[in-house]
Amino acid sequence: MPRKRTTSTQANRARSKSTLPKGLKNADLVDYYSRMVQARSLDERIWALNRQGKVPIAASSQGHEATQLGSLLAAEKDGDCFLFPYYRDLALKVAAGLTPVQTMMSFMGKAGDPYSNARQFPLQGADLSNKIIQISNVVAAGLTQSVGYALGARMAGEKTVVFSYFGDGATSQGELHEAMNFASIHKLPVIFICENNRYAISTPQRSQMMVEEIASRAASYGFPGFTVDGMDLIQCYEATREAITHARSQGPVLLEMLVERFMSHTTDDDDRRYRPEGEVEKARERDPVVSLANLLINESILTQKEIDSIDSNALKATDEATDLADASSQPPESVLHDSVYGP
Amino acid sequence: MPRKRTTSTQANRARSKSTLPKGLKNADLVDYYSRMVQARSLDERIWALNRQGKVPIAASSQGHEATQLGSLLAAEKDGDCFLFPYYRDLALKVAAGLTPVQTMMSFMGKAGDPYSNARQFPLQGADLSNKIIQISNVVAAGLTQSVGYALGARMAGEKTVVFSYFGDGATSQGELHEAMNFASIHKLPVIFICENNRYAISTPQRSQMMVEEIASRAASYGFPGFTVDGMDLIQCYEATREAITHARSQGPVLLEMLVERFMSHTTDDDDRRYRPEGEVEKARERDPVVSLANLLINESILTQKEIDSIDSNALKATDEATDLADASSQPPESVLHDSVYGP
Amino acid sequence: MTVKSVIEAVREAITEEMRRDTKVFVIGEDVGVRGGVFLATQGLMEEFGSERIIDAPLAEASIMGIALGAAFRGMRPIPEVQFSDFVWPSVNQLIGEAARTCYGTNGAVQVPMVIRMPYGGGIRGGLFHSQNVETHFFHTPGLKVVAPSTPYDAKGLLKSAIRDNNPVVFLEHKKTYRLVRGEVPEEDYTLPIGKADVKRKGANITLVSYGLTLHYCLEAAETMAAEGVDVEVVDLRTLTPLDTDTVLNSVKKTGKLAIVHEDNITGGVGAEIAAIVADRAFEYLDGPIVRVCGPDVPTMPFAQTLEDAYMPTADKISDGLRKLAAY
Amino acid sequence: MTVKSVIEAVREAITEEMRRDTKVFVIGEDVGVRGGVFLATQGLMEEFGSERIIDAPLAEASIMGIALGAAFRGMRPIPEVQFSDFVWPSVNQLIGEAARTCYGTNGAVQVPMVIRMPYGGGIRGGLFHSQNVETHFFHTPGLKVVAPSTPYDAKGLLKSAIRDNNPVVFLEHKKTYRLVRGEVPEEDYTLPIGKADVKRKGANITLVSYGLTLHYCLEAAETMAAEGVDVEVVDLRTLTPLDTDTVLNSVKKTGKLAIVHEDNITGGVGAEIAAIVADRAFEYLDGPIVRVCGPDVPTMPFAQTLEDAYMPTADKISDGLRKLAAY
Ligand SMILES: Cc1ncc(C[n+]2csc(CCOP(=O)(O)OP(=O)(O)O)c2C)c(N)n1
Ligand SMILES: Cc1ncc(C[n+]2csc(CCOP(=O)(O)OP(=O)(O)O)c2C)c(N)n1
Ligand SMILES: [Mg+2]
Ligand SMILES: [Mg+2]
Repeated sequence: MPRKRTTSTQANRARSKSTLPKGLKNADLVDYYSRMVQARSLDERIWALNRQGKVPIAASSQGHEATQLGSLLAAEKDGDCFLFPYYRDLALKVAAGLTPVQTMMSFMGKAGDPYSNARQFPLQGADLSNKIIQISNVVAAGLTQSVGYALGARMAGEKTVVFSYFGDGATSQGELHEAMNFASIHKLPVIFICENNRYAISTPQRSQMMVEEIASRAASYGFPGFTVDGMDLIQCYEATREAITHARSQGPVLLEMLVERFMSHTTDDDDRRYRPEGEVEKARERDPVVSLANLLINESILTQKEIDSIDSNALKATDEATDLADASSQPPESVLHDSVYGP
Repeated sequence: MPRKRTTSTQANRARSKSTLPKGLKNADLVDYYSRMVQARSLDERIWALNRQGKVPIAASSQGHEATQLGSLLAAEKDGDCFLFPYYRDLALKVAAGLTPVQTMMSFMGKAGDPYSNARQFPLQGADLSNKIIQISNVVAAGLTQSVGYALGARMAGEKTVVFSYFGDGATSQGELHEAMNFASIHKLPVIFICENNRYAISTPQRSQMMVEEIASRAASYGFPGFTVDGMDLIQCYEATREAITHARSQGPVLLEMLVERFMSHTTDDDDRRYRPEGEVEKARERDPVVSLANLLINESILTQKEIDSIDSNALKATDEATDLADASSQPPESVLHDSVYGP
Repeated sequence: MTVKSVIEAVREAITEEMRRDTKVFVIGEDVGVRGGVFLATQGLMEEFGSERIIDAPLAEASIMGIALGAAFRGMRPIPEVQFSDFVWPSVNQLIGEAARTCYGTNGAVQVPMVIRMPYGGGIRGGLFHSQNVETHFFHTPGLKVVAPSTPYDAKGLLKSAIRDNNPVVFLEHKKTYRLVRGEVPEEDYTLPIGKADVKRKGANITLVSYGLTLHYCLEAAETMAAEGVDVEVVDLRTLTPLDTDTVLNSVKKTGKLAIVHEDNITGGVGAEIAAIVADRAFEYLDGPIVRVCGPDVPTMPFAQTLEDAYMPTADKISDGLRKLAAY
Repeated sequence: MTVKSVIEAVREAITEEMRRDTKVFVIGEDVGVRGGVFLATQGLMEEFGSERIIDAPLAEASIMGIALGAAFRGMRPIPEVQFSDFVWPSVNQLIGEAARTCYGTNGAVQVPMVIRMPYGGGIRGGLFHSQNVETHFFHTPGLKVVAPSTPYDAKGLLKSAIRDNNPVVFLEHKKTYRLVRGEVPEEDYTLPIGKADVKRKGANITLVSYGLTLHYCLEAAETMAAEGVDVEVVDLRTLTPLDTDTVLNSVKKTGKLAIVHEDNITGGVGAEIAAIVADRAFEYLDGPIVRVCGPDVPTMPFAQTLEDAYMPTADKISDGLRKLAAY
């Protein structure tokens, strides 16, 4: 575990010429940069498609990518982790293996959406091939389920570590308390990952709780909590990697990842109603995509040209996926009655 | 507030020749001894009546009396407090003004039960003349309501402090988290009083949480929490008095009162299934009724003879109340449909 | 009179009642600075301040429980559930506690509280932003349940609900918010809770509905009129208390009954209406009781095709009426 | 065969299924050392250990959510809700999530989970230990709902429920636990979920019920037999899927229908049965559809007088049948 808490100001420091943390290779960073750019490109396009009336609703992960991909990277390195994301985890879901076409099908509500076959809001349901379950976008509803999944896996004799993602607003729900309490009593291998962007739609963190650090609440359950710079992929990776080790041997960990929400809450929202002017612009100075690109260049892992080529490949994939999804058909009426019950 | 936490072992010390805390008079102790004895006497009789088939169900407050009456004493001294008890607060409700006859009517399900006119389990509903509301015995359901009551009182321009009582098991409910969180955000004058008897029916505290001190959880909400010897009336009084001052000026306080459950969970339970032998006997060595009697004698406030006379008066009142309630009638069928809705 | 939308009518009702009575206050998620996600409380924070328009933490159980507790103290809270789909964490306070408060205290404690809930589908909300939840409250003695279909009814009924001393679940169909417009008087008026409204007179078939689908019923009635079938359309407006007299009188006149709602058919409000009529107007019935309702699949899929397949439309209603007319 | 009580039948079913399949486990409050407050799990901790008989913290939402999550991982959890009255804090997980899991994942994730709930009144439980909650689950597509009335049915249906791949709400009427006894085979057997059982054949009136009141119906049928009216008693046993065929066939034979349940009448299961019959067996009906059900007051007062006044008794049922017979 990170031994000391990292405050958000400290975390903003430029990372330069540092050696990569244990287990991380340059190739990983390149790989994850590609995934991050792909997710960002899809995310941006989805908003544009919403304005064109082709995507009914979207929640953006822009600004949260380092947290989502940093933790995913640790999960992939580990090889036996299972993810319970929430509705803002677009980048996580894409990076975990959802193809651009699948992503676009899900957002456009087309047949073949792997999450729910277009029964649900985009990217809700399950993507078992990528070890993801997210039944609903009811805030905090996945938390106890993720704990139960960890319990079930342990009963089955496995060592799976479960990642449970949620926002700062979700911390107000009673179910969070119950999930953390149960996980701690049974020392279940669950990593609670709070993507703290300081807003729940329009409601700021200070209207949601009286503590500054959400991580401090882990003490109520007798397990460790850490605050991490969620805009820094490598820090997120490191913290999660150590959390995995802890989780497997000693039980739950709470990681509070400090992130920034670059976009309005969803495509239905207009954050100018409630966010101070300039706040988003300022936040964008720490854009995780740009930071990672800078790191790759500063560390001489990639050239600007290589970066550009990754970026344009992503854009191309997004273009193609958009066209394919747009041309594909909606689920037929006949499936309305399918799978209300299992066999 | 008590500046240092009192552990249960410290608290067991004999109190002798000490000066009484501020605001407390000898007469208060005599008065409260009488009330405590009355409650105990009723409580014991009710269990006997259950075995005779005259009381369908009862939860006993035996062992919790010092907590319930100590906090009530502080409330009465203050004069502007409102109580949200839970189902184990028999002594609190009796001491707050319920007459022995009313108590017996409630337990026997007779017309005229002031709490619910025998619609509910004994002592559930409301006793507004004694500033008590307890809508149900659903564990933890009263917590958010008590916070809302404090909010409403503040909106009405009043300075009422609300006491919200619950058990250690209730701390596992999500609503507890939500109630405390809201109270802290709005700095509402609520005193959360946890009567920690270390059991929720058969489930011990260690299966309910991973922290030793429930009071420590107040930190999650940024307000103070204290662990108090709940078997010591004067300590409970003092802690509550200071909590009232704090609540009115700064917002919520959590008081964890360490108590002992002398009886089985309810008349339906048999604690020999799950409690270690001798545990209850040991706990009874610290009987709050005996302790208070000893204090009154040690401090030369009352003679043994006077104590005896209080005790026998209580017994007489219990006898009379039992006969009266037993002879009184049940509510007529015709009231079944009344008050489903208010006017 | 001015033509207004349902959301405007709702906002006006809240605003006017808050001016009239300082005990009235709003509590919910994002109701303050943002004015609610549907803007039902837009501008209210400015007028009434953050003490009376309370941006609550994201925790429905506490929103409901705290509103309830404030009601115990004589306040008149209007908790907002952001979408009806999110009411579940709070139903222990609503179905369990609020509904039983008056009865369980033998009338000593009243609960003057209006629980506002945007509900229903047809807005591409998918399974978790489209739910019809009315039946659960309809089946809970101690709650009143109101589900208006027009701006006029919404305003008049919401005002009555706020003045009522009981917990009233006030259901606002999301799709009607901006779609349905109508005349709303400037002056203060209320409508009685518990009175249905015959929105169209007719002689051949009684068609009962509420909320969004009421409008589809009116459309279907027009279609049927063109085919020579005269349909009487009853808008329940209030589910509890249910205005059985209006329904029974209409069926006694027409001899035929069809019921429409978006909620799942099995165990829905329509079942109760059918049961009442099959008991108390049995002699008058000239045909089977027809229900055109949401199918028994979780409300309501996201894809346009599936949402359409789910929704009782004017066409589906007309089909039902046609069969009944031919009976 | 041995004569057993309902609670014994329940305990046997759990025990046998836990022996058969190591994926089955129990989670709930006081289910372990104490063996449950009704002793449904007595002795199981000793046999299966605290890993499979989990004494959960006092928090229903987490009990349900954790069971659900374990089901996602292929386990077959049996969460116990100590009294059905305490299910409310958990319904976001049950009505909101579990019921929609299969549909919302397009069948990818199954929920093999049995939610056991002691329910119902007649045991001096007062408003918060007597509730009938079946209608809420009956009205939720994606859930199955079972409500047996006898030890034989309880055991066979509970075994089927545990082997089912869907969330099954298994309702055990508290008053039947020790009161109702009957023969239960020693050998392994299951009963099909979704099949009603004609508990008494008869020609004049169809009487439909489930759970405790089924026994009152049988009593009433005897009374009526003495008066020359031959009543057929249908025990639904399963509420979802509802065996409409058995009900319709019986009504087509008798021409008259009465429905009995303890739950509040308005919007109860009886309403749906009435609605189905009024639609699909309209031509066969020779009289109004009668319901003898709990009145619309919060279930169920504590005083003996009021509890009796609430409960549909054999006498009240006979009264209803008498009127219907005379129609
Ligand atoms: C139980 C529930 N209540 C309300 C909502 C509506 N809602 C959706 S997201 C959201 C805010 C969540 O904020 P946070 O947890 O901080 O996550 P973020 O969107 O900031 O990532 C709200 C209120 C919901 N989906 N579920
Ligand atoms: C929501 C809910 N779940 C379960 C119960 C059943 N029940 C009644 S009391 C109790 C234990 C409560 O323990 P605790 O809070 O420690 O209070 P104590 O009885 O020890 O004073 C339980 C499980 C209930 N009343 N409400
Ligand atoms: Mg947030
Ligand atoms: Mg306890």
